[in-house]
Amino acid sequence: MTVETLVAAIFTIAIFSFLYKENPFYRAAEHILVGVSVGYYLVILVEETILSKVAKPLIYDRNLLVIIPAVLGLLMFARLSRNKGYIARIPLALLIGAGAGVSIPAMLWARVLKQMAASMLPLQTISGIIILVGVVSTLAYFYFSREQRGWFGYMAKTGTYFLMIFFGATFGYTVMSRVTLLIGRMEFLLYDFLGIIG
Amino acid sequence: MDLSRLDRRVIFVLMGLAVIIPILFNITTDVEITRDTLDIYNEIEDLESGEFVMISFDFEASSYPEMYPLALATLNHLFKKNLKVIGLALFSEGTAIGYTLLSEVAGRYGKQYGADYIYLGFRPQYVSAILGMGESIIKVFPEDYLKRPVEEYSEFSGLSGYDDLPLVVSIADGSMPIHWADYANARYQQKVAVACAAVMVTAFKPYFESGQLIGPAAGIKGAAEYEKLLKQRGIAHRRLFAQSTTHVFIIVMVIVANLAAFRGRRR
Amino acid sequence: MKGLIFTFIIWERLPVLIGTVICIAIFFIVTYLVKKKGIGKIRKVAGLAAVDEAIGRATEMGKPVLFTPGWGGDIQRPTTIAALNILNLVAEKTAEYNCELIFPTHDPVIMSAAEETIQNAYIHTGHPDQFRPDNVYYTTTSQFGYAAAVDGAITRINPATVMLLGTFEGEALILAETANLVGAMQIAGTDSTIQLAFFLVACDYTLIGEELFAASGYLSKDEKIISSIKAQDYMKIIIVILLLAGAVLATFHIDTLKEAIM
Amino acid sequence: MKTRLPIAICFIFGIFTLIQYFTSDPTMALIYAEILDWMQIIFVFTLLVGVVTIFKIHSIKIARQQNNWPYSLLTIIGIAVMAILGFTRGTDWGSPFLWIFMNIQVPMQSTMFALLAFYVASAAYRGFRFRNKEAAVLLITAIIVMLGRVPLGHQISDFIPRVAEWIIDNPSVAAKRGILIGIGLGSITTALRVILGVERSYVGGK
Repeated sequence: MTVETLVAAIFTIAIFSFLYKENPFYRAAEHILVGVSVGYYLVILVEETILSKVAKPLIYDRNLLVIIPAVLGLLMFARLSRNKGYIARIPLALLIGAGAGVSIPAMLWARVLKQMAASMLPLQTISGIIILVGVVSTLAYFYFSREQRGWFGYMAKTGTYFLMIFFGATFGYTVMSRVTLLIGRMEFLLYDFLGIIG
Repeated sequence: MDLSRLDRRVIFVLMGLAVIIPILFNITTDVEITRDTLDIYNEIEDLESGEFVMISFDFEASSYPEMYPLALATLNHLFKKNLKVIGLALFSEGTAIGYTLLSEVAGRYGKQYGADYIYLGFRPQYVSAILGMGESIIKVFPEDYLKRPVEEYSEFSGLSGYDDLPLVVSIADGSMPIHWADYANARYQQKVAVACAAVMVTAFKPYFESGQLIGPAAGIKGAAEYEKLLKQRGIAHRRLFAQSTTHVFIIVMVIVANLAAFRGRRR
Repeated sequence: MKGLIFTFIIWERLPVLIGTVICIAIFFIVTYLVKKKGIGKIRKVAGLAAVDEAIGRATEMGKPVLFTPGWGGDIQRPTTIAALNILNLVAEKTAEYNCELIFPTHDPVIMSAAEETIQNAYIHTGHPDQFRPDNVYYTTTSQFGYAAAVDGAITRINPATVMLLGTFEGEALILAETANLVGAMQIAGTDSTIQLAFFLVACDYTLIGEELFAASGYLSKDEKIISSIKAQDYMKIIIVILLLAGAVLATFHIDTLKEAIM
Repeated sequence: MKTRLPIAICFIFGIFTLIQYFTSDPTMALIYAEILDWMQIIFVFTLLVGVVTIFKIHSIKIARQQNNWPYSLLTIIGIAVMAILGFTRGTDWGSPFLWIFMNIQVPMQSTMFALLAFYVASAAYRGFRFRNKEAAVLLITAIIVMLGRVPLGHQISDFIPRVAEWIIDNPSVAAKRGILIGIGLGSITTALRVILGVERSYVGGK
């Protein structure tokens, strides 16, 4: 067994121990995980972004334009101060504003128009009818200007059933994913760590 | 014994056994190939050797066990077809994993870094990264993961935007393919093929049905199907038996719980 | 001039442009109507009363309320904004009842926005001294680092109520089950459709998708949010009419409408 | 000033990026690409602020020797070790940075995720009941899909995977489309509120 396997196995078991109950072993692993992941993030961010997109263009290419976002970025640190926090709203506003601007056409095209067009199917087929009824009744469920009574109540109720089918199918698929992950970890413990050759 | 109030630790132990015992038997099962997996396979199969293809490692370290067989199968296909592979990551944790996987598989096919493939590394803020690459890939990634200017690699220095990429493949455990669809496909009509965690299938399905995304090869079954198409049976095939038994175990648990609750009510 | 405009616009994007203009128009008209004509009534979302009940319960038990917006959302996401709107109301209630409110998050920007929100709510209700900035904290950006940290927090502080409102991914069920383990009441709400399946099974109350947005409007009676919900409702009517027309036309092999939209 | 300036900035950048989508003007495209770059750079700084915050929280805990402070020490050591190794010894193949990532962080995170399999079992046992018709629909669909997506379902009957596929391609897609359209509209109106300065929660306003 290699050192790698031993280290990985110890931490794997520490996390699994949470299933029995919260314990010092898990708590230590939890805090190490938080620390290591923050450290990883810090290094990747500085190397991949600050160095390559701010420092190098500034030093080698004399690209003065990058000073603007860098200064705006530094303004974020105002958050750490008790009473100057509002300064950080300036870079935040740029992020949020530009983010909102690009999202409007993107959402409209990809989530609304494209999905509408894909739902306009000939009604001779069963799937054409089901898709239309499903989309319309689900939209009815999420219509808030009217109480769900009478004919509208029936429509919204139909929507609920479609939603439940969707959630059920999702549940099934998710079980599949989670089980795969567990099998992966168990294979590691059984094959690599304990050396039981299957 | 009141089965409807079973201690959850008992369930945990049973669940553990339901996974461990079948693994010990090491039985390999066969799979039927589905249309979804065939879609992504054919899309890659139809590319000409020497064409560029971008592969984005859009997953976190946590879903490594599920994503590993999928990434392996797709990478095997890309290198087998002699495509020029451009790797990148839109999740920070995918960065190191993507680089490790890419180097590992490229090595098996005797591919050279810089000539046959490059790894661009990671960019945060995926929306602006995806949109930015539509304008210029080199502007978003002036340097690769190894800190060398991308322009120094003669094979890749001519890259502009998505026009040069017949296909982007997103290996994803979360909703990143939706962002690829919402931004790269919506704005630049970029073709995006997806290999994803099983959990995402129902969420992505409308995008596949409407043609905004291609595929998906999903989960361990998708990986096994892909292995079968490539005629390289591997890790995904091996895991399918334990997968089946555990699904059955959960279904049995649900039935037992319902029967117990029903009996409790009648009393 | 005419030629200039002609080359200035990307014509393939015309349907999106028309759609955007319609959305903006509806948005303004509805905002006006809500303000002037008072049409701002929306139906009650099931499970909303639970928020009040949950905070009352926590106060009675003398235990804290834990509110977390999940992993995967950032500040510009509508879900996060809706969650912060609800957080504002929750904070006002906890301030009134003198109940401890804990808010861990994976995103530093959300952390600072939440800190402002909670602090303002405490000042607003006249209890600025009860606000504890240490209770609003950043864990780590890593998904399961965050999950491990919040899980640890739930088992250690033993809250009476756990509110999981925002954008959730894989960590959702871990948090919901751990909350159940310590006997906390769970109120969940998200637009992450995959996690909804689990919230529905594991939590006491679940707000589904857009209900989260509506809830923040219903609770706060805030005109700006109600106008948004109303505007969305009118857009839905248009969409349904187009869908029906499109399907009928497609039945007779006329795909003009469909192609016009794409 | 404290709220007006941010709202003005938000409006300018929002309107610009919105209009730019519809135009083919090359100058606007250049500015747009630059803005995208700025967003990435600013975003990185927000994360740095987060790192500083977490460092601060744990340092305070250690300094005041609060409850469980030795655990905070582990977090600080974790950050420091990764940062020092990453910055001095690089992140390439074979570096200690990558070693810790692959052998400590990856196994722990994937195990954390694998815990979900256990929680799925306990949640299913506890909450998956035939309480009403809706719950029954959810439950039955879940079982069909669980069986249909493994080879076993196929071995029992060809019918199961076919039904599973039909469900996913039809009623499930329909519901998801409804949700997508709804959320799309929600996002659009929220974005409009943000650009127009009506939504001010991020500046701490109402």
